[in-house]
Amino acid sequence: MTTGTLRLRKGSAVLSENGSLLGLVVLVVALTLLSGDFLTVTNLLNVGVQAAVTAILAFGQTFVIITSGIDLSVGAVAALSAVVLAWTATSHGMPWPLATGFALIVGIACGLVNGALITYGKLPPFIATLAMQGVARGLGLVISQGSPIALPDSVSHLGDTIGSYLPVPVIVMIVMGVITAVALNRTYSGRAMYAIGGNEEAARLSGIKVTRQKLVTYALAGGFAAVAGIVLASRLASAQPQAAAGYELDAIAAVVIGGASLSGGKGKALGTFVGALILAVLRNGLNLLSVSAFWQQVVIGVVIALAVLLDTLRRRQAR
Amino acid sequence: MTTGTLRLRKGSAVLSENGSLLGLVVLVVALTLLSGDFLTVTNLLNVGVQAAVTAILAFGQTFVIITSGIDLSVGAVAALSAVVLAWTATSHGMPWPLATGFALIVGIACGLVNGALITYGKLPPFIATLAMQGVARGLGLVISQGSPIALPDSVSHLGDTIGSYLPVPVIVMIVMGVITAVALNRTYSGRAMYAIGGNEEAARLSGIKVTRQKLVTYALAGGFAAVAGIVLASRLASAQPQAAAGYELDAIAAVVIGGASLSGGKGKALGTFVGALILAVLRNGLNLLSVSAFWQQVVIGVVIALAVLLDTLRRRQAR
Amino acid sequence: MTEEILRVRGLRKRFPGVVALDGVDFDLRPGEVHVLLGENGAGKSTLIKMLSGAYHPDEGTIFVDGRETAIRTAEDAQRLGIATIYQEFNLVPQLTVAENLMLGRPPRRFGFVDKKAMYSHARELLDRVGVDADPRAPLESLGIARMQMVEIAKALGLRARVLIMDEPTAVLTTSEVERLFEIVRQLKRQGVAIVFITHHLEEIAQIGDRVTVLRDGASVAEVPADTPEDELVRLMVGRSIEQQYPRERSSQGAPLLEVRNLTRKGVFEDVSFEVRAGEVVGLAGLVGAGRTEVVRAIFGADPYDSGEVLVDGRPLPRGKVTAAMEAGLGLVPEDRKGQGLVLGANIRENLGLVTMRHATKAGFVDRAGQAKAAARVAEQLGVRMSGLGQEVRTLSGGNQQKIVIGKWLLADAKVLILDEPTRGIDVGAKVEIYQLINSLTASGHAVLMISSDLPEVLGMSDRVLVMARGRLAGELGAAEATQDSVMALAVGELEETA
Amino acid sequence: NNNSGSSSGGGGGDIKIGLSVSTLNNPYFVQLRQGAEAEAKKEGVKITTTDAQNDASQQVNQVQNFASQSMKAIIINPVDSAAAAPAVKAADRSKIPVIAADRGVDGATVTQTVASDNVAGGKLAAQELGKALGGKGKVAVLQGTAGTSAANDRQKGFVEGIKAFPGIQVVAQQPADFDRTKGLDVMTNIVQAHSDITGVFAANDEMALGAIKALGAKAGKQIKVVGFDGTPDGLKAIQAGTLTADVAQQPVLLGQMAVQAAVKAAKGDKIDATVAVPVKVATKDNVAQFTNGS
Ligand SMILES: Nc1ncnc2c1ncn2[C@@H]1O[C@H](COP(=O)(O)OP(=O)(O)OP(=O)(O)O)[C@@H](O)[C@H]1O
Ligand SMILES: Nc1ncnc2c1ncn2[C@@H]1O[C@H](COP(=O)(O)OP(=O)(O)OP(=O)(O)O)[C@@H](O)[C@H]1O
Ligand SMILES: [Mg+2]
Ligand SMILES: [Mg+2]
Repeated sequence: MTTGTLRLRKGSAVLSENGSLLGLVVLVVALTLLSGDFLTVTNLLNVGVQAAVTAILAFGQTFVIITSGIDLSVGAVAALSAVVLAWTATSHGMPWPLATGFALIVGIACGLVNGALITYGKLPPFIATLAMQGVARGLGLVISQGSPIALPDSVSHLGDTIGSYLPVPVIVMIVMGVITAVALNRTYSGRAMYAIGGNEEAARLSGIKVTRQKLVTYALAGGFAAVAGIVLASRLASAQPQAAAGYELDAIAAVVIGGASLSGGKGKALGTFVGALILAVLRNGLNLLSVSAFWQQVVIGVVIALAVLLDTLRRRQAR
Repeated sequence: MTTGTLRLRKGSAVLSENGSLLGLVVLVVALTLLSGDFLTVTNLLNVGVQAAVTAILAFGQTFVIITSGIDLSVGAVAALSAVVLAWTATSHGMPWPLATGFALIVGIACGLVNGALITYGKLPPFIATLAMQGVARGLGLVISQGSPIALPDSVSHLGDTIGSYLPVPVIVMIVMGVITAVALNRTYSGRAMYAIGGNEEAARLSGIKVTRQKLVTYALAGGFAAVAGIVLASRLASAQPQAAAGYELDAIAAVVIGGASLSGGKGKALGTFVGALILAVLRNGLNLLSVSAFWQQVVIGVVIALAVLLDTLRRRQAR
Repeated sequence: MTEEILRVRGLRKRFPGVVALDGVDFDLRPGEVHVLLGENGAGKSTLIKMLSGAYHPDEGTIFVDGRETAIRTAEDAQRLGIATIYQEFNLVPQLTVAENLMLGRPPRRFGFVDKKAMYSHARELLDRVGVDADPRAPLESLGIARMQMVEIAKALGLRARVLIMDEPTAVLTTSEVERLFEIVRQLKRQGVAIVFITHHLEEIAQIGDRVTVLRDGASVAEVPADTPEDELVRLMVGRSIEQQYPRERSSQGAPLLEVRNLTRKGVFEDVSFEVRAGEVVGLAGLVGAGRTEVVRAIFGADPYDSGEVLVDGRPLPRGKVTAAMEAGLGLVPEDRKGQGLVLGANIRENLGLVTMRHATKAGFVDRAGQAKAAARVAEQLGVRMSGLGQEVRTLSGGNQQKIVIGKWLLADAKVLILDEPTRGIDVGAKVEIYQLINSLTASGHAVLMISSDLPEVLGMSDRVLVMARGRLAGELGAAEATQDSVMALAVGELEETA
Repeated sequence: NNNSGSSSGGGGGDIKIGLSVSTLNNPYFVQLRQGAEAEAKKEGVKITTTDAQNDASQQVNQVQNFASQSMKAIIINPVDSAAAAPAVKAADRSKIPVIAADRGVDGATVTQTVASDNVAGGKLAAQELGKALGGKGKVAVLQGTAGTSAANDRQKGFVEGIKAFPGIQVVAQQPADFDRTKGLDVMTNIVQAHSDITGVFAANDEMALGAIKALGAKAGKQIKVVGFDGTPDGLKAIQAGTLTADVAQQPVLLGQMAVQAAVKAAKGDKIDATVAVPVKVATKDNVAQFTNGS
């Protein structure tokens, strides 16, 4: 076997293991042909930046979905964390590293409450996190009095670009993605999440502390949401209580497009990343192609369905 | 055993079988104590009318969730059906029964497309119906050019009240609820849905035509969404392309609060009805109590969690 | 000779990585019981799944009543009069027993499901197989054995011409097996053709007429059912097995597991016993006697109301699996699909599940070590697989069972509790497992074994505890324990209270 | 692509303009878009409209994408004034002129702001309602989506304006999310608790129309309703007498003026930093002039 075919094999293995990578490739090729503005360095960086927040939320969501849960609160928690950051840093004059840490803690705390409601309270994840969505969104509004709070410059640099080709949001996204991949593949908790999502009873009888691992899972989702919120706010240089509304659906969609199943036990960081990129490329492309606003939603719907369809068709042929 | 205790037993059986009925009772008692305006005939009728659209959507969603699916498109399909109704009845001068029938067909067709994507296309329900959400919402906007279309009077009577105590939306809601209950309990398709949601492979190997039954399921959800859309539009006497945005989450929440599980095989019409009532009562009560805008979301979140928690606690004690 | 009702020629079926069937011939006549015999993974279940419309053959033909027929769906099979009892139950846990019995074909009146008729028909079916379950109870409230009886009753309800039974006796105790055989004989008289799969060789002579032996996906022999067991084993495994129960007694030490007055109201009461180092204790009893419930409580999987569990003299907290594991307990559960395996994960992951925590350094799992350990155990148990990366879902039933046992072998538990450990495992592999039990006790560990396979309990235990109706009915030393003495205890109390 | 900023005078040539609308979830902005697109057609320039769906960060993305497409000018209708700044800065870096429409941009300079003032509009609404009620009575307020700048500003203006009428008491303020259905439900509920209200201020026409539906025959008679935006449906309600007054923002005009400014800026012409689109109050007396206008 030559190294060429070996590489080819590896390539197709990567393709087949990561959800809709093929869909993404087709999408990128199509957009390159359709719009001269698409395949430029600046535009691709833009896509990266535009994918960042969804991708970070989706990485956190990946943990949850692997355990066969769902977290509807991530968008609201992101907004709340950002508001807390801006509020403590401006109104209370906290130095920014402290304020950032505080915002992270708020995110993690929200996640822990989700986890506690689900494990100790035996609430279905859908209900527990829907309730948290309301609570976090409401608290964000209460704290900010409904108005955006400007971020101190020190923090908003997080939204900047280092040099001319290193946007900080993209760096953060990649770091969070690597953390997710390593956590899922290599750590005890990560492997435990797959086992719990695959068969919770078998996991429990194998000595996995299901309650504790679920708390970890939701805390991670909350923490990732806080990071996403901070990135979002720093991009806008202001913390918006209504930011990231509905992003939970995008995040879940990214995870599922990436090959995870809502019934648990399946999912990968790379797949989620591909899912988030598909969404971002799609939105970017529709803007570049000047598709009319009303038709955009139709096109997004059709393309998402096609991208995933491509994946299932490929799988069926592979048999 | 006296008939008294027998009745008591029956009562508690009804309580225990129907999700968060206890939560609803507690909520009603609390609101009656807190606000003198709550427990009046007119207000209760208002609550009924306000619950109607969510409840009808949720009834349709119940079928889907029982088969362990999810339908994120119901809100958008409701809006599309309403727009189609208004558009054909006004711009094209169709007589209203025909236009209504046409709107229903559009809803059912959307459902069938969902079903086909899920069964033949093997898309996860989350993705298929998310795609349909975009498509239906977009088509509604395209048809209406983004502006509301006034409904002819003949149709908008559907939103009226017959006499002084019979609001048509409530009647429609009850009829749809009864249809749901009978369909789920007594028809072949209904029982097949439980079997598919509980163990799809077993259902298939027992000779149930899983593909056909899933098509029926999503078609029902689409048809119910169309009915909900028509009721909604007739209440407003106008079809809004952006109406019912986000109602799918309310509908799913109502079903889950009502005791169904997103992993399938469980769910009841009465439970769903209770779930929808809890949401409507809660929103009504917050308005009556003049809770501030910022705090409303917090309160809604907390109360939903508590209502379902009450149910799980009761169940645990019952053991 | 009667006309063949079913004829199979040259059937082939390939899965990614394995050839499950490699040219199988098989035929079936009305009124006969045709036994399918073969090692785990030989292709028995795959063969019958192609007769029931669950799988489609890649090559080969199926003749029904002499005519070439394609069986594409379960419905096709039903129409042809073929009913199947699958090895892995095909039941819906959330639905009632009655609905499961009539899954996909509920009685209807005026187009609506007639629940009254459904319950009364369900009652009849349950009575026929002798199960006292409430037709209105949710299926998930039944134990694994009663689920098996429901699965049997469900197939009987189809009034088929061909009844396929894939290891129906794997989880049944002697009395239920007797009942089942009674029904089978009755069906035979009515001319029903029966395909019967079992790993209990003694059942073959009792009930069978002909035996087809499968090896590596091919039919290697067709012999009469009264062929001696040794010969059957040789045909199936390719070698003969000297000793079916190779128990080597080891010297007994201090008590490792002590159970005192364990009670859970309405389930089991006042259960006390101990298991010593180097000892194999068998736990026998009828289905529903409460054996599984007791060991689950001991292991912390379920709560209990009163009593005490001590390991190595130290009491265990109630309802904490991890504490029980730390103390040195291990449990191989009876329901491999529901409690033992993560079906969507691969063999390596499943084998490593129990030991993963101790093999974690700084939060990171030692994946290379896990693979090495898993490979060793898989080899030891002779798991038939395409590689450690194969999804457990796609393993044959017996091989899945080996994985459940294997993950606990890796854990090196001081007291290993085995609940129906050899369910669905072929004779050759059983002996391997018994050897492993021997080496465990030889190194000072202890084993508590529940089994509904009485010869196995008698052959492997140093001491037999018998449970009846949630109580310990008695204890028998290896010398006094016989089929009759055990059954007397198991049934005795039943008759007293009745 | 080498004629950037060159050609001046005459028709639009191949000028491309990007328009990012805060949301098309609201007829008001749909009209703004219509005005803009009609004007673009008239001037012979290409215009691309995107819908930010009330999401500030999506809007930033869209403006970035406009920059990638080398638009000659960008019109932004900010979701939020503060959050639009980074987007505007990004466009600045690419030397693309930005016109802010309907709302200003805080924290960055735009070439021109074409706006009608929401705070002033809120005040105007309070005045109209005060007048209609003769300076006394109990009123209810239907607020927009909590946390959006339109909701905040209109609320602020209204609260300030109503202070001028000490006889008027605000008895209920509830959010109805700029949505007609919610307006209907929330108004129904408010009337249950406060059956004695005589006035309603709804922060947009959609909610006002929902409220009118809830009030039934009382609307415009026992209970005066004041709306905001001046959408076609709102103006129809004025004609019907159910809506007492409507703070009309003339979105079509606003869209037209924004495009005119954008075209001028693209050609390199000097333009004013701010242009105010007059906010007018539509009542039964003058409604005809609005309906003819659009
Ligand atoms: N869906 C599948 N995908 C891949 N391989 C499969 C699948 N189903 C069965 N196999 C493989 O086919 C072979 C035959 O399996 P089968 O279940 O027929 O064995 P069996 O004779 O019934 O064994 P047992 O006695 O353990 O039940 C096994 O190697 C198994 O791993
Ligand atoms: N489930 C598991 N997950 C991860 N690592 C495991 C698992 N089980 C065992 N290991 C690792 O495998 C290594 C070898 O374990 P094993 O029980 O085979 O001991 P050993 O006799 O030293 O093995 P070997 O002879 O293969 O070196 C252990 O050091 C442990 O880190
Ligand atoms: Mg088998
Ligand atoms: Mg048992």
